[in-house]
Amino acid sequence: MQDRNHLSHVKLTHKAKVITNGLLDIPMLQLLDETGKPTKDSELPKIDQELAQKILESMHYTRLLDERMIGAQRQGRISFYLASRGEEAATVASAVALDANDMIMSQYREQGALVFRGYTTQQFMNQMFSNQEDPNKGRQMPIHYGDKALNFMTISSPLGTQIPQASGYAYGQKMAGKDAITICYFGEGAASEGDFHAGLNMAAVLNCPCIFFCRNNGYAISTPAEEQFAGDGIASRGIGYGVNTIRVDGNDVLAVYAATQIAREMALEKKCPVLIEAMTYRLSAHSTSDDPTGYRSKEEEQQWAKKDPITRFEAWMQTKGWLDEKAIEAFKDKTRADILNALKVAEKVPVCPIEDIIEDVYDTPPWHLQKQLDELKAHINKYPEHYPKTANRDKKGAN
Amino acid sequence: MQDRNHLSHVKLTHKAKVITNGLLDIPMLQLLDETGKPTKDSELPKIDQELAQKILESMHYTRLLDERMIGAQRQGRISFYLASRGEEAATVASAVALDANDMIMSQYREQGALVFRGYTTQQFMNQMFSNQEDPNKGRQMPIHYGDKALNFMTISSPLGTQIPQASGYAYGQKMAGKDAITICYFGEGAASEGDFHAGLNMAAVLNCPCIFFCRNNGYAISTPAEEQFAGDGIASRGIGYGVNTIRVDGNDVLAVYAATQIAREMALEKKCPVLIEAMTYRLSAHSTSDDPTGYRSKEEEQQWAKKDPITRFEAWMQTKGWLDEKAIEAFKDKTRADILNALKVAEKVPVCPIEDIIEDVYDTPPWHLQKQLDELKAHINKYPEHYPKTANRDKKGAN
Amino acid sequence: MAKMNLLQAINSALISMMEQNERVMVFGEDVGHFGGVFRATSNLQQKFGKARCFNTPLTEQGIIGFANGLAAQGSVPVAEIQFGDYIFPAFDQIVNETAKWRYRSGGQFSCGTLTIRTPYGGGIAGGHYHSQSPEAFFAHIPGMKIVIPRNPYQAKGLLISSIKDDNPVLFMEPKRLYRAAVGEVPETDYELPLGKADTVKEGSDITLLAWGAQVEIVEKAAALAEEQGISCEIIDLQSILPWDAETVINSVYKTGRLLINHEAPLTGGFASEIAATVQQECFLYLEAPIARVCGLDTPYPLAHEKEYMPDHLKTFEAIKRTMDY
Amino acid sequence: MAKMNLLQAINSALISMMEQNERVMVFGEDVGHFGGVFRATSNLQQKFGKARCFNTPLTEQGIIGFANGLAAQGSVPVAEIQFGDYIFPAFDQIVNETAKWRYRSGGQFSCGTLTIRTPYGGGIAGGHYHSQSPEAFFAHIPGMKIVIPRNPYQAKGLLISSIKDDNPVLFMEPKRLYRAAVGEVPETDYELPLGKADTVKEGSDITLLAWGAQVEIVEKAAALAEEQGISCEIIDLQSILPWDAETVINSVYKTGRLLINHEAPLTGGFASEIAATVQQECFLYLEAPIARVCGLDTPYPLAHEKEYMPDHLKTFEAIKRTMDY
Ligand SMILES: Cc1ncc(C[n+]2csc(CCOP(=O)(O)OP(=O)(O)O)c2C)c(N)n1
Ligand SMILES: Cc1ncc(C[n+]2csc(CCOP(=O)(O)OP(=O)(O)O)c2C)c(N)n1
Ligand SMILES: [Mg+2]
Ligand SMILES: [Mg+2]
Repeated sequence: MQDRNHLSHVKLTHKAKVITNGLLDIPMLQLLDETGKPTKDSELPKIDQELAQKILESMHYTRLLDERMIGAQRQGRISFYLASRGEEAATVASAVALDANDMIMSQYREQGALVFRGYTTQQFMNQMFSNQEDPNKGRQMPIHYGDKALNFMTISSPLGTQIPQASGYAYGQKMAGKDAITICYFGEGAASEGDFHAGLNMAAVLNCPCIFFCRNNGYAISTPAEEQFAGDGIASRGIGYGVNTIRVDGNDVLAVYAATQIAREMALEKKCPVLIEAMTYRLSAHSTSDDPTGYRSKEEEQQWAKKDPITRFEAWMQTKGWLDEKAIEAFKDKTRADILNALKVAEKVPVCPIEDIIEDVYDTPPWHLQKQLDELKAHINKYPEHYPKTANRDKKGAN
Repeated sequence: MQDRNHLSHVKLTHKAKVITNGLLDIPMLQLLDETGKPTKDSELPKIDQELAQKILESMHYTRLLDERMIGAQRQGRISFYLASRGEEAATVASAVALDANDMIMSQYREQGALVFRGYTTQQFMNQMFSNQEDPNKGRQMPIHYGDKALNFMTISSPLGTQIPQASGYAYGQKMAGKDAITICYFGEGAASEGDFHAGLNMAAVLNCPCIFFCRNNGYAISTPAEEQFAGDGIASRGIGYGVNTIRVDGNDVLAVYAATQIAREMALEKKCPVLIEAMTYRLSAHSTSDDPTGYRSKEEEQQWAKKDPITRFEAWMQTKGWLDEKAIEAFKDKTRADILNALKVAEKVPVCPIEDIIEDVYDTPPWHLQKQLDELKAHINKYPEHYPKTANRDKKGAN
Repeated sequence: MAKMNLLQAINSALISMMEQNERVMVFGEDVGHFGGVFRATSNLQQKFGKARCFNTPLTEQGIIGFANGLAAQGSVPVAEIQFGDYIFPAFDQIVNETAKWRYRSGGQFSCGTLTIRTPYGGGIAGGHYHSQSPEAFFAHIPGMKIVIPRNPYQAKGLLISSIKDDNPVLFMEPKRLYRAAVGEVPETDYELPLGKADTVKEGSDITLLAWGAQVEIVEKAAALAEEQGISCEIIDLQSILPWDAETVINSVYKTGRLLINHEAPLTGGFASEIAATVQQECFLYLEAPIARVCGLDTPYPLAHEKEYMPDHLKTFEAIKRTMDY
Repeated sequence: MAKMNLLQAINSALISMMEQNERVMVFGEDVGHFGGVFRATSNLQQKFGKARCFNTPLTEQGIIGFANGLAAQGSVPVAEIQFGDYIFPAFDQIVNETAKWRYRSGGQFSCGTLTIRTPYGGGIAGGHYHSQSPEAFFAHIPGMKIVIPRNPYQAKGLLISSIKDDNPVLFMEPKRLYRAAVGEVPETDYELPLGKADTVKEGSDITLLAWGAQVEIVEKAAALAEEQGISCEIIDLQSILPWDAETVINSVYKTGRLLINHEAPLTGGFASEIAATVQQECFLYLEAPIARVCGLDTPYPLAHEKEYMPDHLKTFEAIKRTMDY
């Protein structure tokens, strides 16, 4: 039996001194300053024009999608939307550093990562219109994407739950000998959940190759960060768990990319978790159900709008001679048109047929669900006009 | 509206550097070395002979109680016991620094604090025999003490639950303008629960005057600390929450006393939480249901037995000329006799009468509980020989 | 009297209680300055200060843990869980702590002053994470009280009673009625009794039992039935735990038939407890099996919400089946 | 065949599964080197290594969260919760995650490979934190399966089936039988079907239904009843969700009477679902109300454990009352 001593690493002191706040200053990695100039001595990650272009397009695409869908929600075409304006660098550039085999477990504001992975406009629309083409079968509110082919785990609303799950997923990847890691995104608000604590601690103890990527965007709905925690953000907690930690400027594409690359390499090679805290700001409302004028000033928003990640990255691309403004405008126009098109297609696709209501609760529907479906179908047949979405359809869903 | 900036305190860096383990070395306060000599330059807390004597007696009493009750459990007189051998300094000396009005919310291994507060031998016994004299009415397994008069919250088995509760209790004390704080004890194992995270973070954000006292005794049942966390113990987590933190040698009466005094003063004056991590070792089995030979070596136990907190404190008292060995022996003899006496008394006191079975579920029993009691009583009357503890008794409980 | 919607009635109850008793504190996610995502706590922080109405960090287990301690200390916490769907991280604090605190301490300590408020229920295109009706989970916890209002008048009176009651109360608010239900509400204080059902309408052929937002569904079904000459007695249970078995049983003695409607899935829903009790107590009076019109045994669907709902048509059909048995 | 107690049967099932499928992993508090506080996982770490059988930090929500992720990844986690009383911190991960994972992803992902093992039940002087029978809480969660064995033979066969089943299963072990129940168990693999009840004894006057450790209680009661000429049919439900209504209903068609016994509190216990369903399906066959012999609606008492228990005498009396109705 191994002799253990949980004291062996501890140094002694003989003066009572309370460790008060501020002991630890965790600096923030910034590679491009707010004007897009590389910061002094900074070593930029390797990136070619093509990749830079793809990153920029992904960010623009994300923002255009957000704008259009906020509009669609206002028009009553979809029930809900949640934008990521201001956080596009954090979500896109982190995804850039990943391998396609890495699993993404996101919170809900990481559409940028999904865009970069190649989720199509039509897929976005099918999900948001809960139609039968959505691979999640229209079962979730808009923005709860999920796609097995892209290794993007279906999003779940309860906050923080994906954090210990990511640890488990990563452990499974390690055990299966996969050359892949898991990245887990969450907000600084979700990091208050008990599941955060469990997930990070377990990942540290059980050596799970996982990146915990916190978007600290200053707010959880109306609750400002200072009412969420009193410590030095989320990064300082990493230290508590013995988890390798980096804090990064979340509005700096290159810094996010570099940090995530380092984290991925470390996670994969050392089979360990890495925590990244990306400092950013939620420029949009929390969601279409929210109105931020109730809890923050326009001035504050404007302060942050100046740090816009897209503008900053464009400025840098400009210095590299890589920015083709015309091409960007063309891309944006095409994207707008594509989105509108796909939207129009998606809103005409019917929802799943009624048989689907009992599917996927279990691998196969047990007797009681079958019975409930039979009763339901008989009822719908009796009152077809009251259930227009599902009445009088063949199994394929054609009305 | 206040303008907020969750970045304003953050310094910049331009070199990607992962903060890896070991950044933070939280030293351990020790005032007496293992032989009982004051460590170099150490400033001892004020303590007179009378108080020292009371502390020593409380520690001895605790250990004798533990020994006797382990015996009683082996004899089948009680169902369960849980000893604190080796941790008496941590639990007694921390209680010494408190005011009688401070609320104690303990885990279960803090009988030392209760002894110091003045819980009587008969009270201990009544609880452990679940008899009707127990103020908890015999409703809980042995060692789940609770006493309103002594401001000692009734113990609950689910681990970690008392941690956010302590934050709430302390907040209530502050709001009621009380000159009192709450101390919350827990093990390093319980600190893995999500409730720990919630409790410390909330206390920090909501400025709760509360001491979080972690007994890091190296084990959670069979699970060694290194399978519990990968960071620098529990203390390093305090930093993450922005909670003032002290690590202390839990086997050093004077260091625990000093640290808790400082913590109490800080909590009360600044209305803030303080985390104390007391490094100690569970010399006993986890409980009478446990056998540590299955997971640790005798050698390891012997290593730690050498750090015995009672021996160390006696050695220091000796140097002060305060140790009266004869008096101590007399105290121990008397204590043993008292315990045996009280035990014999307690085991003859009946359990609460059957009417009690529905009490305290609500403030007054609702109709359905009254009905269930009536049916139960009728049933017991029909088969009195099968329910000997409750049949044929008057309401007072006399058989 | 003033015209209020359900949210305003709740807000009015909270203001009354905070004015009357300085130990009353209101907290939860976003309840502070912002007034809660549904605005039930509007202006409370402005009126009573940040110490008595405050945002918490985003942790339901922490909110209830904190509230339990605060209640045990003698304060009067009114904790909000933002959605009923998110109450589960606090389940341990509720089952093992809130509900057992008084019992385990022999009555020395308790969480009796605690009230937990949470919106629940579907019909708002919320899918399975913004539509659940979790009352049955809590109905199996001795020590809890569970209260559900169906309109603004009840909401204010029952919430005041819940806060004053010396037992922990889970107060569940039918969120699809938050703004839809409007009615006259006294501006002054009043209490409605906990543990009592409300007979909404008398009738002789069948008893229809529901609570919260489903009461209006059974009312609609009853209207259809009445057209066919079926006389329905409608009972709003109001309190799920302890529940008013006496009123229900007496009604069934009279009508000989019972239908229970709830939105939560059928299996293990609270209708099962009512049916089990009533078949026991009214065995010789029942002229047909007790009918349960409930949600399906699936997560709450999004696209098929309308089909999933135990709506007035399903209820009407079940009434007819029960009459024709 | 070998003589095994219930713990050994579980251990044997785990060994078989770990041998057969290297993706099977066993973890929880103290399950590693020590083999668990009840020793159900003895020697697994020694046999299969620390990567496949390991201690976790002390966090039930973490254990199930981790297990959910591991299952979604395609591994086969068998997670232990040390006591059923401590499963509640994981309630959110179970209700909102485990059970809804497949559904919400349209079948793209699932936690189907997950099995959660936990000891439950009283009769061991454990008081309210070491005696609870929480099955009814989980029975209200579409997407879960719940299985409870009553003896070593069942335990091994049902556990193997649970691990192989492509749905998340909560496997509840009656801890007072861990060492008390001893029987012949095949050393090789075998499966027993999930969702099926086991008719322990045929009879004609009344159907007695129970599960887990309570089956032997109703057997004792049946023996007393038989002395008085009452012929009892005894059914062990085995699976709580989905439950085998058909077997129960067919039995009640025959006997015309039903008694359900469980240890959990009466209100909202799973007996209520069974009673509600059976009164519906067997209305014209029932000769007496369905009887429920259950725990009281209180926390599980310590000093009054004997009085609280739905024991053979209470069951016997209820049989007589049902016969005499
Ligand atoms: C368990 C749980 N509690 C509450 C909510 C309601 N809710 C949705 S988003 C949100 C705020 C999350 O803030 P943060 O984690 O910082 O992410 P951000 O929105 O800033 O990206 C809240 C409270 C939820 N979804 N889940
Ligand atoms: C929520 C919960 N999970 C599991 C248990 C079972 N259990 C009782 S004590 C214990 C170990 C606690 O270790 P620690 O917190 O380090 O305290 P120590 O026993 O070392 O004093 C465990 C797992 C419990 N009581 N509550
Ligand atoms: Mg945020
Ligand atoms: Mg410990």
